[in-house]
Amino acid sequence: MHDVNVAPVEEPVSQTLEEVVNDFSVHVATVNGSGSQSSNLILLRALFEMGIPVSGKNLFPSNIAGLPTWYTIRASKYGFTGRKKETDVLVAMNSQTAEEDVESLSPGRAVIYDEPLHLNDLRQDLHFYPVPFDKLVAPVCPAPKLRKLVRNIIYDGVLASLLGIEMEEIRNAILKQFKTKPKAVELNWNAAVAGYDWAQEHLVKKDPFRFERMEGNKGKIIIEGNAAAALGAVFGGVSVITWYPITPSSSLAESAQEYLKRFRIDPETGKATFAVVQAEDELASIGMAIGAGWAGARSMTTTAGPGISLMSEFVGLAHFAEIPVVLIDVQRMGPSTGLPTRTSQGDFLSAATLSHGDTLHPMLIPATPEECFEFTAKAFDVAERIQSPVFVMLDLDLGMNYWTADKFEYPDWEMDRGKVLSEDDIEKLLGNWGRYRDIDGDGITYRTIPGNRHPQAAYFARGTGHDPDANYSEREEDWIRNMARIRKKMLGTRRLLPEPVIDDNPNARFAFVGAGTSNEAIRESRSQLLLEYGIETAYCRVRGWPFSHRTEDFIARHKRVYVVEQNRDAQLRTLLRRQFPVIHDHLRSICYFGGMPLDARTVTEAVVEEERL
Amino acid sequence: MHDVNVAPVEEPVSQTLEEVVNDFSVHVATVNGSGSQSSNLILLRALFEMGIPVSGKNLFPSNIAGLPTWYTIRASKYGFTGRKKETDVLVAMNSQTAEEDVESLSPGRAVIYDEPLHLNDLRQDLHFYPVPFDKLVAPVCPAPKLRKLVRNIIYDGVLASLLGIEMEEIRNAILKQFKTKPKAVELNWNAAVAGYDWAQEHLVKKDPFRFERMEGNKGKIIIEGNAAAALGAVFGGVSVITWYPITPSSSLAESAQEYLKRFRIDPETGKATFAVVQAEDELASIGMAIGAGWAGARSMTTTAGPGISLMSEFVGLAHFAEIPVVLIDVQRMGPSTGLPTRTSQGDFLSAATLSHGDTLHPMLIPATPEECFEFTAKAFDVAERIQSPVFVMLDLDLGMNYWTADKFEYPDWEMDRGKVLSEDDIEKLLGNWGRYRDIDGDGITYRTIPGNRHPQAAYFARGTGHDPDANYSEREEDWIRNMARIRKKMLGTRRLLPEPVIDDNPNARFAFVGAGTSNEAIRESRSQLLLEYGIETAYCRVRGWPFSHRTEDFIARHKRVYVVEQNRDAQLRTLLRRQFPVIHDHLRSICYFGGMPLDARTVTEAVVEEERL
Amino acid sequence: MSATTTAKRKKTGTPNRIGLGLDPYRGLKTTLCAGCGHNSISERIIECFFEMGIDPTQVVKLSGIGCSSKSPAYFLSMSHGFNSVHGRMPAVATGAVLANKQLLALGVSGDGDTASIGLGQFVHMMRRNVPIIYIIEDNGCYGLTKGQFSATASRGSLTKTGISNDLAPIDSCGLAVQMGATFVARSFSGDKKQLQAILKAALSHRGTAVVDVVSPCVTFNDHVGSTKSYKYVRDNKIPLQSIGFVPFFDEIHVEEDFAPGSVREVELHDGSLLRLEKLEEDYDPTDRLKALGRIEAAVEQGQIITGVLYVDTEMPSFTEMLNLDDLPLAQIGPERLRPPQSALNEVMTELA
Amino acid sequence: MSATTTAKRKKTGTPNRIGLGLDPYRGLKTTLCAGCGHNSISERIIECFFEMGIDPTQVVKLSGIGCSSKSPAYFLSMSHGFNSVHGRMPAVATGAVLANKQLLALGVSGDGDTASIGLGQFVHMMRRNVPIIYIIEDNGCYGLTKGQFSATASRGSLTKTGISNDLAPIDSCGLAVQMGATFVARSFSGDKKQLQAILKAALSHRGTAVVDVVSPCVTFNDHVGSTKSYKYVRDNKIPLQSIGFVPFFDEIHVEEDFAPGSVREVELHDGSLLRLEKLEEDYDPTDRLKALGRIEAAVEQGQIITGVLYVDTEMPSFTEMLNLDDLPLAQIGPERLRPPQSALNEVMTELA
Ligand SMILES: Cc1ncc(C[n+]2csc(CCOP(=O)(O)OP(=O)(O)O)c2C)c(N)n1
Ligand SMILES: Cc1ncc(C[n+]2csc(CCOP(=O)(O)OP(=O)(O)O)c2C)c(N)n1
Ligand code: SF4
Ligand code: SF4
Ligand SMILES: [Mg+2]
Ligand SMILES: [Mg+2]
Repeated sequence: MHDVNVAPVEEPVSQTLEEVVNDFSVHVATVNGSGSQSSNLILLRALFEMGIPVSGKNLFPSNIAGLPTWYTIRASKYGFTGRKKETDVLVAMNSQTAEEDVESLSPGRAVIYDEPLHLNDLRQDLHFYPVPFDKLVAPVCPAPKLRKLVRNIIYDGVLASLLGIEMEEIRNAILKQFKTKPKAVELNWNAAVAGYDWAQEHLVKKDPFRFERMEGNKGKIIIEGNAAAALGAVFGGVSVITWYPITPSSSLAESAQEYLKRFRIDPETGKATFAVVQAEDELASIGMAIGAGWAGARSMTTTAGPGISLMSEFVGLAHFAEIPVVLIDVQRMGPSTGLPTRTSQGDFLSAATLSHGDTLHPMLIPATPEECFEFTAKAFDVAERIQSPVFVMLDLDLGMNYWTADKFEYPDWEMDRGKVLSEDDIEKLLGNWGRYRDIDGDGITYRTIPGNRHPQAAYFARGTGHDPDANYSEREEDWIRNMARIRKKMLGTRRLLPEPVIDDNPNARFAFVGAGTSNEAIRESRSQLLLEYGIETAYCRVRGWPFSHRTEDFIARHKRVYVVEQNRDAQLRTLLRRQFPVIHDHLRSICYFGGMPLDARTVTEAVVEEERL
Repeated sequence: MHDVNVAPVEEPVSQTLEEVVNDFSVHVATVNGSGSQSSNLILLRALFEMGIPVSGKNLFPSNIAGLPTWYTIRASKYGFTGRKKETDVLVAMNSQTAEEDVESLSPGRAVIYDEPLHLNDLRQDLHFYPVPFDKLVAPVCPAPKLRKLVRNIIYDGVLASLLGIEMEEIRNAILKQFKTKPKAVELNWNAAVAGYDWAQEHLVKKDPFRFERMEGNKGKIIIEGNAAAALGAVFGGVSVITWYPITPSSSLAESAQEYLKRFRIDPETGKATFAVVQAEDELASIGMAIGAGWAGARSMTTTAGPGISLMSEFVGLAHFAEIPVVLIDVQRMGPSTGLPTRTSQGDFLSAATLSHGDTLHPMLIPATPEECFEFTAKAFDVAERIQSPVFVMLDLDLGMNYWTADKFEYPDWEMDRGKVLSEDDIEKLLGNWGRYRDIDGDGITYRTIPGNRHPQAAYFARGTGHDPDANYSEREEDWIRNMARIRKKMLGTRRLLPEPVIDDNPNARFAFVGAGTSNEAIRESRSQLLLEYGIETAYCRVRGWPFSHRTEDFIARHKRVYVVEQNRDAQLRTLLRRQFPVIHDHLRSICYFGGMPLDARTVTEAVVEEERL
Repeated sequence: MSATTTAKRKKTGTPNRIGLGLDPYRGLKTTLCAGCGHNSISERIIECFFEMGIDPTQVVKLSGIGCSSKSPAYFLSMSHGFNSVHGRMPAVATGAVLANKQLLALGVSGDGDTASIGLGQFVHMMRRNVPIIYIIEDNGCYGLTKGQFSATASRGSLTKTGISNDLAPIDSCGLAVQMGATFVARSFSGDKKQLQAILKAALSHRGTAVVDVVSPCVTFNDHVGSTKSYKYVRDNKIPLQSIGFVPFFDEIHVEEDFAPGSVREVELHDGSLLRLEKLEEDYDPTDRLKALGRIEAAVEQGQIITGVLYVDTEMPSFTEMLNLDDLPLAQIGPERLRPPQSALNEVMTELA
Repeated sequence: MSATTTAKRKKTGTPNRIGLGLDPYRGLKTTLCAGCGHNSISERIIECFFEMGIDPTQVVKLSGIGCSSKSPAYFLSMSHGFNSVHGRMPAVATGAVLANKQLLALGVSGDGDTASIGLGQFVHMMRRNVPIIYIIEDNGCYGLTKGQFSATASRGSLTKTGISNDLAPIDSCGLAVQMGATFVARSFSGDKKQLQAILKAALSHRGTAVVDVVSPCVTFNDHVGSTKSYKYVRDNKIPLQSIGFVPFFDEIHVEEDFAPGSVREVELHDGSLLRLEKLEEDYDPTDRLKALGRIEAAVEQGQIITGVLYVDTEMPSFTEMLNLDDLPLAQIGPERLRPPQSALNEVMTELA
């Protein structure tokens, strides 16, 4: 059997008492709406400032307040910041899940918990630290309504004491978080100190987990992928953004709007070089983006699975009428409404050939914030170059979680506005222009932008059959010629897309192919395979579809290639097989579709089973 | 190169003067809206009644009146009633296209034309028959407004005289066509006779084409695929049809409504056992059909490509919430609005995995009116059995053109209403029921219908994650278990779908795979290959997706298998390769995407080139 | 204004007309925010269906997507439910009543669900007079996606992130009256007495009964007309703003004796004011033009008019127009669904 | 009623204000049916844009799908055109004017396109006051798909196939006034003088100008109110019915002096009657409530009220609300679209 569907696998129990420094996970269980996001971010930022490679993942329900939520922080001195499946340090603040959370731990782990929950009775093989949050919160927070919130900052202090997080950095993080609100800074700082002091006095360190300053974050930033993509749009020169709210993509549009307001409004006149429109639904948002792209704007829309489905008809129009538009799909778990707050890579297939009839839409697939920034900016160039919809495929894990990243490089390339004819250009062509005439032989034709004042500039865009001059045509030859040209154009697109990142290895026993956020898990799994099994592997991370020939060559070089992806039906492998049928039998599949950010252990276990290691 | 895209190829010129009996094509060029459809149908029916296997294809523009339109009749004593690419007898009534129509003929062909067009000057190598239609029409049609129409009946008479069509059958056909309108019968009959008499007197037969009574249509009917599918729905027990007008599917819903009115209204009370609703758009029509399916009706909707795209989100809901609904896609040429009146098989890929996330939707693919009838009726059984959307994939050629067919067999099977629990059933289960619990291990669970009076009957249908009891759940295990079960269910579906029709042949040099309306062309092409090249072939016509294992075995047996289909991107082959990667290299591709009904010569030429025959 | 504490779950007392206690009318525990107006509406539905002795097995509860659309899980546990897709519940509900015209369809939607993405379906449902009670839980924002504007947001209001709304709100009731709904009412989630009365009236209506219920979102929306006060109040009452923090509020209720014909100001959680005007007792809701006029006039005065605004009892419902069999379509057996052999023969003969 | 012959193409005469002849205002030869009201509307657009001296290169003409939506190919050949998807042209038009606020957007739609599938987009476009002249070529049916009912079909009318419509029509003008359109007018395709005047007025409006033009479909529709007469007339005038036969008709025109304040009956090709009521000259179109009332009253009297029904010149258009740069967004160069290196540095520092 070549296909493995990965169910969660338990890591082997480790009872070690040796110190574990800068290489463990902290898992905070709270109640949604209790404001724990602030305290978790403060934690994350403090660790970041201590120079420890770190990531934070929010495992939240589709709910506003009341349901259980978790935040999991992964620190790794080796720089593996994918999710760690195992929890090492649990902070149990939520009575609804506390028992289950504790039960799921491996022996030797640490539990900080709210004293009244009495979790220490549950197991003997863990290190328990009860904390009387209610008692601690009252003196530092006079307003009862806010205590629910302030309790959470207290655990930051407790963790600082227990794990060796520098209080100085906690303070800096609080300052950063509440910069404009001195009252809030004070309240939170007092709470953190209360937690810290109390823990120093009352808790005896028993567990092996400890943080220590290192130098891992020189020149780095912390950012969510959505904000990175938003910046990419802003620095990519977007001029029209249309969107409809949907998790997990809303924050992309919202932060783009904020950055645009900041950098793209003339401070003197107050006038904007952009428009951001919240549409009435996804049919309208894609329709507006297409209208704007047709009329010469750099336009984009952002959405998630249900929106992609609704946009299907319109995307076919843009493809066929050859209108540039960028679509960002921040993938969440489908089908249907599915799990709106869980991550997935389940839209590859639908995006690639969205809409009825023969269609192809290029995809750019970033795996890091840097790539979110760069690829989003580039997507506009690709879209305007090929005059077609272009997808940027993020996912919830990448988009909504905080990642450390290198500072983004200012885009040094010139914007490519594609084959656009000015009044003068038309004049020079002496009437020898047709909107859909393939003059250059690359399938890409020249367009004019409405408003062009040349009397011959106008053409008629349509979703119906047309001849090279954009006249309505039902002629068989016109149709075939046009469709063949469009295919040629689309296949040529691969040269414009980011090349795969290949880590080849002559000693590789087998290879991995992955895309997007599977990257962290694959990287770490390769290290696990090497350290634990002595097995070397190769790795090709694809970053664009249609795939590059380099990907084909890579697969051809390796007899067993595991395609790792986060969906049920091996969608990435399906696309690989479709494009490279000849090497189809090299491709195996590791599919995880549980909605959590993929972790390395899951990949390793699956490979170990397949390879019978 | 394995992929061949077929552009129209000219047939070798044949200058024969030998008689050609019952094996040629008649091509009528008229103006849209001139009512020529009636005269063409009369022609078709007369030939049918003469016992000659015959088909008629309407090549019409997306227009109501004024643009050129063609009607092409294929008669074949061998029973090959696919389109013949070559025109043998041209009736040139349309001045806009007459010259081009004449230019495209091979030598030796016959042209009946409207005298003032003076077409006989154009070429020397054709047989021309000028007819003074205006002069002939005036005496038989006093109302000038109607003369445009009546002219067309005159060519029926002329053709009867020239080609040996029996006037008696012309009369019968007129009677059938205008049964309730004696005035119309008289007018038309007089016109036909006028044409016949004039031709008898003035035209000298020079061409070799002739019709002759035979016995080819015993027990046969003439019908469009849409009407056949409509009857299938009626006799399949449909109770709710929702639709939105779109070519080429509208006539399916409209004739279903007519048949339902006739057979499913109580003559005494006037009350109906069905509802047909013209929705405000496709989002609404699929939504209504889903609501009806959920609440226990046998529901269906019918549409074409643009509608399929719009239905995408809703189809994902029905798939995931597991609601039976039948979708009929009468495929037309896409992408986008494309060529609304041209045929295609371009929606296979979009239908098969419509909507975001991991989805699968079974398809039934009829090739004949008999199968339109049977498969549509069966589709309800499949949908209710697997509680999921099921697609019936027609196309414009099948749906809107007239085909000869065997009389339909009354459905002798019992309706399968699937796993539905009554009040009693629930009682017996002693609370041991959950909407999504897989009791039988086939992935198909038991459902209750709203209105069930048992206090435990209710469940909550939703597009979000749920546990086996239909409670909202975001748990990883629940999600994985549910999705794995749904896949199991869907893959099991293939056993419920029509098996492929296989014509195996131990001497086959290579094989064909096809589906739907490619059938006629493939059948005839096999005969051409045998007669003209002495080559034997095998053939497997798939009729359902996911494909049967028999299809896999067939492909495995043949090293070179040409997958013939009517789209650009080899969609059927893509699905075959996806399901059977191991034999992917057996599969080659012949894709025609010009929008005409596929003809045999196009297939043969493509194969001949590929095989270097 | 008077805010009482959250309506407590009543103890199951004496059974109702059809012998059921309150329990089958309840649902799961709500997962909406404390103080959300939607919860009050759920309570009213529970009470009203219980008191009217509706058979819950003959009810279907349908919704789109949103906080409001989640609420059918929190009442009528013995009724089949369908949480469908965003904005397109009207079509699903239409299909359901076609399949079984005996079902009592209860639709619950949000203002985003109805007036933004779902506007087309909403209008066409009304035009068909589909038999359904269609409740809009109207908070002027998208609660579930964190507070963006819906099409009923008042002009000039601000989101939490400081974006202001330049567009005029759609008045769902005005639209409903114009587009052919045959029962149109508006109420406030906190007005127990009136909302109950309206729901009961809607229960006895045969066609589409649109009930627009102003239902404040305590977490995201500075409600109708509150533009000026919002920031001020927020900044002063809550000393810090923290990502993802949802303060706990009690549900708002107005006094039981808020009299017909009077205007009442209700203070919302953020300190903004809502001006409710209750229709006078002798208001004639059968005059379509007057109803329209009255609604528009209220808008101009910055008031929210409540009560039963319009009723037309003459117009047949959609299932009546279709002249359906007495038996629900879903319950008709194969023998009547499949015409006899003779019918097929008849057609075959015609086509031969 | 008076039907004159089809308006002949005028010869290119003296050039207009901007020095252009009539030719650039013309389009391709129509492929609509002879006698189709849509053709008359195209003629009026040609004349009006010529006479007003509009620069056709600065016009974009947009449409959905339908016979009506085809018509932009038949006028203004020097303008960019976009024949988009069914019912969703408003979004495309909105995007286009965002990209270039200097463009004059002319939208042409059908009643099916606007009131059936496109209703939601139509409403939201009006709510935003998107600057566009939005013409509805209203024939109460789906011409292009062969005569099924649209949502503006009058109750009780029949299709060619004998199906009757049980639903009340949507009055697009009433809806428009209610949903915030700032210019709402109705005319008849055959009323040259009035339609021209209305189009000219619409040209000087800044926001959404909805112009609903009753435009009979000669091939499929037994028009508004014609229920009784249709079958009778058809059966008597045309002795036979043949699949796909479209008889030739002349376009209908009413006399030029059809006076304001009067009612005129127009006989359609099938013999049915249309009752047009022209607004009196002193009608005040700035009163929203009165406009609504007047529209509703006409409906009740079975009349179609024509003229400029409502105008609001105060409301800023959507592109004004967004406070866009003086240069159209589409024309802003890379140097202003991409913020400087310093901006990125700033953000990076914050995030570090
Ligand atoms: C097609 C689609 N688009 C977007 C969303 C995201 N979404 C979920 S709920 C919602 C808005 C709900 O607002 P409303 O109907 O007013 O309900 P409320 O939460 O305010 O009660 C949106 C936009 C979705 N689920 N589906
Ligand atoms: C998504 C989609 N559904 C259906 C159709 C088929 N269709 C084409 S035109 C039309 C109706 C047009 O009616 P209307 O807008 O009134 O224009 P008219 O032809 O009457 O001028 C329909 C349903 C389509 N093109 N696209
Ligand atoms: S976010 Fe608003 S609408 Fe949603 S549950 Fe909370 S208060 Fe109610
Ligand atoms: S079918 Fe009707 S709407 Fe279409 S072109 Fe003909 S007359 Fe006009
Ligand atoms: Mg809301
Ligand atoms: Mg129309």
